[in-house]
Amino acid sequence: MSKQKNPRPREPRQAAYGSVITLVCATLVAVILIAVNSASPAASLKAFFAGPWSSPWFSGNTLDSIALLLTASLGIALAFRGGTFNLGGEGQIYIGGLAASALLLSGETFPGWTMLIFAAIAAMAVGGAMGAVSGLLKRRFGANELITTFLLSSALTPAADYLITGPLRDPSGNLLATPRFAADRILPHILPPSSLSVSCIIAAVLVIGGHIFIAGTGPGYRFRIAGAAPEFARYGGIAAERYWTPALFFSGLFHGLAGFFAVAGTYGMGHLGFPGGLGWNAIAVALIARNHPLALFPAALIYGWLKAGSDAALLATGLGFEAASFIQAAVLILATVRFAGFPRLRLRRVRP
Amino acid sequence: GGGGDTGGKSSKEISIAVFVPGVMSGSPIYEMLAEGVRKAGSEEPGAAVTVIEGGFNQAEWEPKLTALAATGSYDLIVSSNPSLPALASSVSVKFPKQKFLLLDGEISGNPMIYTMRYNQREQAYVAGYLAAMVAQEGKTGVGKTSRIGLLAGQEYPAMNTIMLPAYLEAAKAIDPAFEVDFRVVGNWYDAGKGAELASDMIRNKSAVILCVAGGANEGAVQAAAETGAKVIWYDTNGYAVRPGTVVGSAILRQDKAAYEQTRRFLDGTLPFGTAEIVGMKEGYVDFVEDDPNYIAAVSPGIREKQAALLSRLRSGELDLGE
Amino acid sequence: MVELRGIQKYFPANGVHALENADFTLLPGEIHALVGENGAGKSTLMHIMAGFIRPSAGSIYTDGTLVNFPGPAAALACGIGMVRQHPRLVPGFQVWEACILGSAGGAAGIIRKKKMRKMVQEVSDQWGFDLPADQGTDTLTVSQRQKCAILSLLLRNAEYLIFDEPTAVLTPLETERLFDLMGRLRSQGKGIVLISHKLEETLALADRVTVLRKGEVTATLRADTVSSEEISTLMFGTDRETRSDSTADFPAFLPEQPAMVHGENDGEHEQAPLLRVTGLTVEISKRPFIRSIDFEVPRGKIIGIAGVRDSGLETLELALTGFLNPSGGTVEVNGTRTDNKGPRTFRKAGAAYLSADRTGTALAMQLPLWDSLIVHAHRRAEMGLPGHFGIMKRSYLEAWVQHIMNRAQVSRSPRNPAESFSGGMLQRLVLAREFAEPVQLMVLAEPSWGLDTAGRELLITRIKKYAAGGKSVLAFSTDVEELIAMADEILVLRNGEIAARFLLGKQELRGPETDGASSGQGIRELIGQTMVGMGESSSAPEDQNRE
Amino acid sequence: MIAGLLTVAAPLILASLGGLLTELSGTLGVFIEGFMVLGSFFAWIIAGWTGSVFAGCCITAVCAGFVGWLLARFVHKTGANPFIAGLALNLTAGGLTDSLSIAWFGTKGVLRNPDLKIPEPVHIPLIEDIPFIGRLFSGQLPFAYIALAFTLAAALVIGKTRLGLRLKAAGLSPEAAIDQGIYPARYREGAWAAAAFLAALAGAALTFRVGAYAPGGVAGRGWIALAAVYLGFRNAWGCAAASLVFALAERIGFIAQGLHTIPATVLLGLPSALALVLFSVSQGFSARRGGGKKPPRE
Ligand SMILES: Nc1ncnc2c1ncn2[C@@H]1O[C@H](COP(=O)(O)OP(=O)(O)OP(=O)(O)O)[C@@H](O)[C@H]1O
Ligand SMILES: Nc1ncnc2c1ncn2[C@@H]1O[C@H](COP(=O)(O)OP(=O)(O)OP(=O)(O)O)[C@@H](O)[C@H]1O
Ligand SMILES: [Mg+2]
Ligand SMILES: [Mg+2]
Repeated sequence: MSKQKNPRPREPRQAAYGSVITLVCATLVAVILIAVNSASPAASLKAFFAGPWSSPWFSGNTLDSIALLLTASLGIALAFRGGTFNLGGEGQIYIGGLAASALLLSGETFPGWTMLIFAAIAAMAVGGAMGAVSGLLKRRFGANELITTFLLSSALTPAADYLITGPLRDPSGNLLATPRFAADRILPHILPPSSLSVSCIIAAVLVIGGHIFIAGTGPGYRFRIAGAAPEFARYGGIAAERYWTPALFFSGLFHGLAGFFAVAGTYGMGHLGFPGGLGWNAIAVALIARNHPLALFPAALIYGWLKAGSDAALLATGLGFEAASFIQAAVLILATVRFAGFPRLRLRRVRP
Repeated sequence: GGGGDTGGKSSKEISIAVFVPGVMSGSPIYEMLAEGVRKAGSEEPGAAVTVIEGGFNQAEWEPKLTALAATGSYDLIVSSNPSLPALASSVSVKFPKQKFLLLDGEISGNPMIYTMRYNQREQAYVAGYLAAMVAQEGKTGVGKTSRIGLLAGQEYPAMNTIMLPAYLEAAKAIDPAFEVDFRVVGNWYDAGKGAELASDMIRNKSAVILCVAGGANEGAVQAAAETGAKVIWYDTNGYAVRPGTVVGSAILRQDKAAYEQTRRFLDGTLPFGTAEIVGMKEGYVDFVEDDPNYIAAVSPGIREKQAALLSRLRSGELDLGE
Repeated sequence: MVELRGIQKYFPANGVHALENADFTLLPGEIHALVGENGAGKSTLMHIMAGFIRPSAGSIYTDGTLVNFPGPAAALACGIGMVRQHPRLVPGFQVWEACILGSAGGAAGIIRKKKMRKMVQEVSDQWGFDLPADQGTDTLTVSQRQKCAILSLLLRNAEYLIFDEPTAVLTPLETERLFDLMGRLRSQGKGIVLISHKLEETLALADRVTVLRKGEVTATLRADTVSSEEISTLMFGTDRETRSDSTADFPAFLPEQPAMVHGENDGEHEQAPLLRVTGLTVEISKRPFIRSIDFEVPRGKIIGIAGVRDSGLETLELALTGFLNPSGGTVEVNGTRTDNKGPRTFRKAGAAYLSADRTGTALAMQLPLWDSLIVHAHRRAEMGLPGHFGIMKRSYLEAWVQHIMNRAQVSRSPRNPAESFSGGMLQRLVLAREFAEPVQLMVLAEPSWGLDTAGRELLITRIKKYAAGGKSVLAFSTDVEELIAMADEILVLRNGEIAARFLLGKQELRGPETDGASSGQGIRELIGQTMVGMGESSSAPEDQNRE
Repeated sequence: MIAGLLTVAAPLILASLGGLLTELSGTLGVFIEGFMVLGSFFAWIIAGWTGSVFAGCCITAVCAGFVGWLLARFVHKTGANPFIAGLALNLTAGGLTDSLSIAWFGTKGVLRNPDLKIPEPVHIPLIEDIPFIGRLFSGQLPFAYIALAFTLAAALVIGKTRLGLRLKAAGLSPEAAIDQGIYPARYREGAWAAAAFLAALAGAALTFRVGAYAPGGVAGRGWIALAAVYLGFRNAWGCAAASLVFALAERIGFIAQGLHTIPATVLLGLPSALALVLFSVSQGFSARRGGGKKPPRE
């Protein structure tokens, strides 16, 4: 009996087939939509698929956006595995990034790298605190975190808008943004002049760490059991409700970190509304990856590629925003379709 | 500044990109921009115009602009926003061969960038002048007040440092007792909020509201129409939006500017490296006073005084500064 | 008449052929027993008949016409309804709502609350169910849940009713009542399927019996012509040695088990009881559920606690094991106070516990079985040291799970979700999991729930062996026979108090009511009577009606 | 302070009723925002074509309901994630309205139609004269009354009919519902259809309140409506009350802007902050009220 060679779970393999089919379908849909919408389909298609990787500069930018997606979606996936849902990611990224910006702009005379570390900690603390508040509200009052994370974000976002357009704004420029950070207070870049910075390495390490935590550690086991089967967890001496706040805290923490990466790595300053939907896209990525940390890599890669691709097509051939949103919608919805479920439908046709 | 170097190009293929920092929907300013450039392009055989939207996220503008320059396929990038010159000059460092034509902003000395800035002080001033007169006259649904409103989509530098002060200054020129109720929608599209905010301003006795809130203006007009208050349109001619309620239109001739400057580029006469500032005197900022709706809605006394102001500005007799 | 012909069922997810060419016929006005060992496919066959799942091949006929059940609604429309082993009721609903939920009639029909409630209550009373129509489904006991499910079928006039192991957790009296109900339904011309592992009583009731073995029907017989031995042979075949107790003990690679030696080498603790309960009282919303209970579980003994519905059995179980904070009294495990400290402390003090709620609590049904099996062991697999960040030792867990699977004699990949295992397999697995824990005190609720006769015998020998090794077992059960078969002492719980103690050591009985010894059968009756309060002359059973 | 509040709240009420139905059926109505966008566009267009606001609203809402049903079916059949499907619909709604606007009117901007007769406030003779109530209930746009009517209808359907009972069952425990011969998917599809219908109506209410179609005018109200579902204790009248609370909070924010003491931009967060506090506190109270009843297990 023990000769059985470490039987692998079936589900992931089916999910993998499903993902491949999904990818093919999504690509097809994207091709069709571009062909229909573009004046010069060939050029658009080329821009769409190859654009994101057409030069070191483009590749760097694409990879950088993928790193941001990875970091934030790790936050979403963790929240989910711990039995909670974080809808406030957008605001956590924003406010975390803002906190980092404030530190990076401060007149302190510490060396640049210390300031970067402080800023990262500040961003994570602020984001984490926002998540933890929702966690505590859930635990203390039973307030649904779906709503509190969202409301907390939307309550604080205008204040952040105010800070960026007011006190923190660069008065010498016309942009609604903070001044550019000093050169030694920007994350080291990997592929200059693109925006790719060391954040991509950190993000990858964190995601792998997240996987090891979930799949290989005791606390991780308790964390995911508390999220997936709270009654059973309690039976096993794991108090499920104790994991809500940490789950949301870490979720907020990773969003804050994504905000830090964005300001200190990607942009070098804090713009008004810089997350620009990153939080929402991270939810999509996490759901595509079915909240499995390692699956975040392909999911973020595909998602980031498609997004960069539609931007590239937009720039190269003036493919409208509308078309881009169609493509994204199509990819999004297809990405979660469970093609692995189709055999079930086929079985039904068996003669009774 | 030079400019003769594009002269020989007119027979070859020329492609122009219009970079819209934002989205086209609900933004007449950008529609006019695209329209002006397209018109110029259509007159030129072999010229192609592509319009590209940059979206609302300002953080993405620079990368997108850079990407646009990086394609190397556009002879000229046209755009319009006060923040663009700074972005363009940083792109210019990486892609020194890219030419820019930027409206509504200012930078000089970069041989690849031509800018043309509008005198928004004048634009806001003529609006405030009329608003104060209409409010003072008291024929609105609000009655006689010394309060006028300004509804903005967002707070931004030009709004806080140029338009709002000029608007107030003009009102105070009518009567020093005037004050301005300044409100912010928070975005450029929430018409429902626009209506609510305008209602509240009207309840607070603002008789006339200057609307600079994009699509959210629609709500403000509706709220004003319901209560008999008045609004002043900004950037485009808005009398037809709601005849009788819209009592003034302080406009920008962005289409004209875009057309003319693109034309100059195509003719090879655009003076890159220079920055022009244009206002009523040059005819790029204006107030529409020949519209029948204006004549019907505003009493002759006020129109006369407004016309006097306008003619002093147009002739350059009155200089408000920038 | 419902006919299943040539039914096959293949589960592609785990590659199991649960049914191969099974035929089954249910006539109106008969009680048809369906028996077979654990995992034989009984539940699967009946799920197909009730439309819960679709067969891979085969056909279903009702009254001679071919039908196709895409879902339970279609089966219900043909008058076929099933009471699951663990009836699933809508949480947060009241009984009457849960009962009329699926009843025929327009979906848009207006519901008049009072009228409906009264109607449900009337039907419930008419069948002798003790089921308040306005009670919340969350607070129902297991037998009440079952009744609720039956009631909803009766309300929609189901002609064919399927019962999946309904008697597994019923007290003798409740079983009697249920059988009586089935008899009445039969006399109304309804067809009934009864799945059960209790062969004797089933044969006594049923008209016909069908035996399933490894997915195939081995025989369909008239119930009065066969004995339970013959049926047993048909069920298990003759190769019964495969089910003998595996003597494999903890593999050598398991670490020394310090957790299990709580006080073992400690001379002074040697004689102290493993569990001591003093003055335990539980009140919920000011209502007493447990009233000042005292008892002890000495080393090497098996103590059974029996009780009927509302006796507080479940409450006591929860309060003992730390899932419920008692309002008074103490619980000591191995000399450590564990009350008010949660389930973890209870376990840490050296006790294991198997809850009665298999599907909801003791297992994570949706997750791979693996996750359920390592719920206790994973803490030992953690390398614990700060430097290791709590990383678990994989090889230890693999071996541990394999060990549990071997002990439970389930040979299927533990990566499959728990819900794809049959009821009896799951029971064996959770039992094996708890028995593998290095502890001295085992608290079991309904230990033989869902086990077939062979499994039951095996369990009893195992428990006895376990106690013989100096460890103790505390078993909660509504099944008196099971307790009599294994326990040294039985406590009978009634109205939240211990109404009687029976010492069974040497087939002799000493209780407060009777001092004389009596025969085995006598004990059973006596305990049964004590449970419902008939043997007692003085205090009449308190009114248990919930307000 | 309360004049016209019901009109302002009407779109929120309608949308949150939709949110309530999907919530009861067991999913989060992410797609409500998208259907509001579609409703605000098509109601305006179709009203323009037919010359009748009523026809515009009806046709739009019914079509939206059908699309909502299709979407639910798609999600159910393919096992797609309902949350993502909702996000996708929201994206599509934005893209579609823009594309069609360009195709039909040559602009992505504001669409006006001076020929269309916009609904006028309705004054109810007797109620108008009651001091507080009169200002709250009279002089509102028809949509306010429609929203109230739908609230009543929803409350009746959910609380008093077998349909409502089954809907709740489908959401609370799909397994238990299946055992009773109820297909939760069907109820979910119905709920999505109804929610799409209501959301489209809510979008229409927004457009006609403004008197023109302004792209982007929905501006996140779909999400606020979802928050209102919880703030309203997952109850139809609660949804209406919560929507009113949101409208009131927003109005308080606007009034505060008029005082010019706190920066206007900061005040834009006030409604959300107020809602957050109210929500947490109310949930806390309800948890305490229901606390004792919790059974030892489950
Ligand atoms: N959903 C499922 N997926 C995969 N396999 C299943 C599923 N349900 C049942 N099986 C398998 O089918 C076989 C028959 O199971 P079934 O539940 O019918 O047994 P049973 O006769 O009811 O046994 P028990 O007496 O233990 O309840 C078992 O091997 C079981 O593991
Ligand atoms: N927290 C609670 N609130 C209200 N009623 C409860 C609560 N807990 C249990 N009950 C009810 O109190 C009664 C006694 O509960 P208990 O679970 O102790 O009975 P039991 O002896 O386990 O019965 P059975 O053996 O039939 O399951 C039951 O009717 C149960 O529904
Ligand atoms: Mg079974
Ligand atoms: Mg019980």
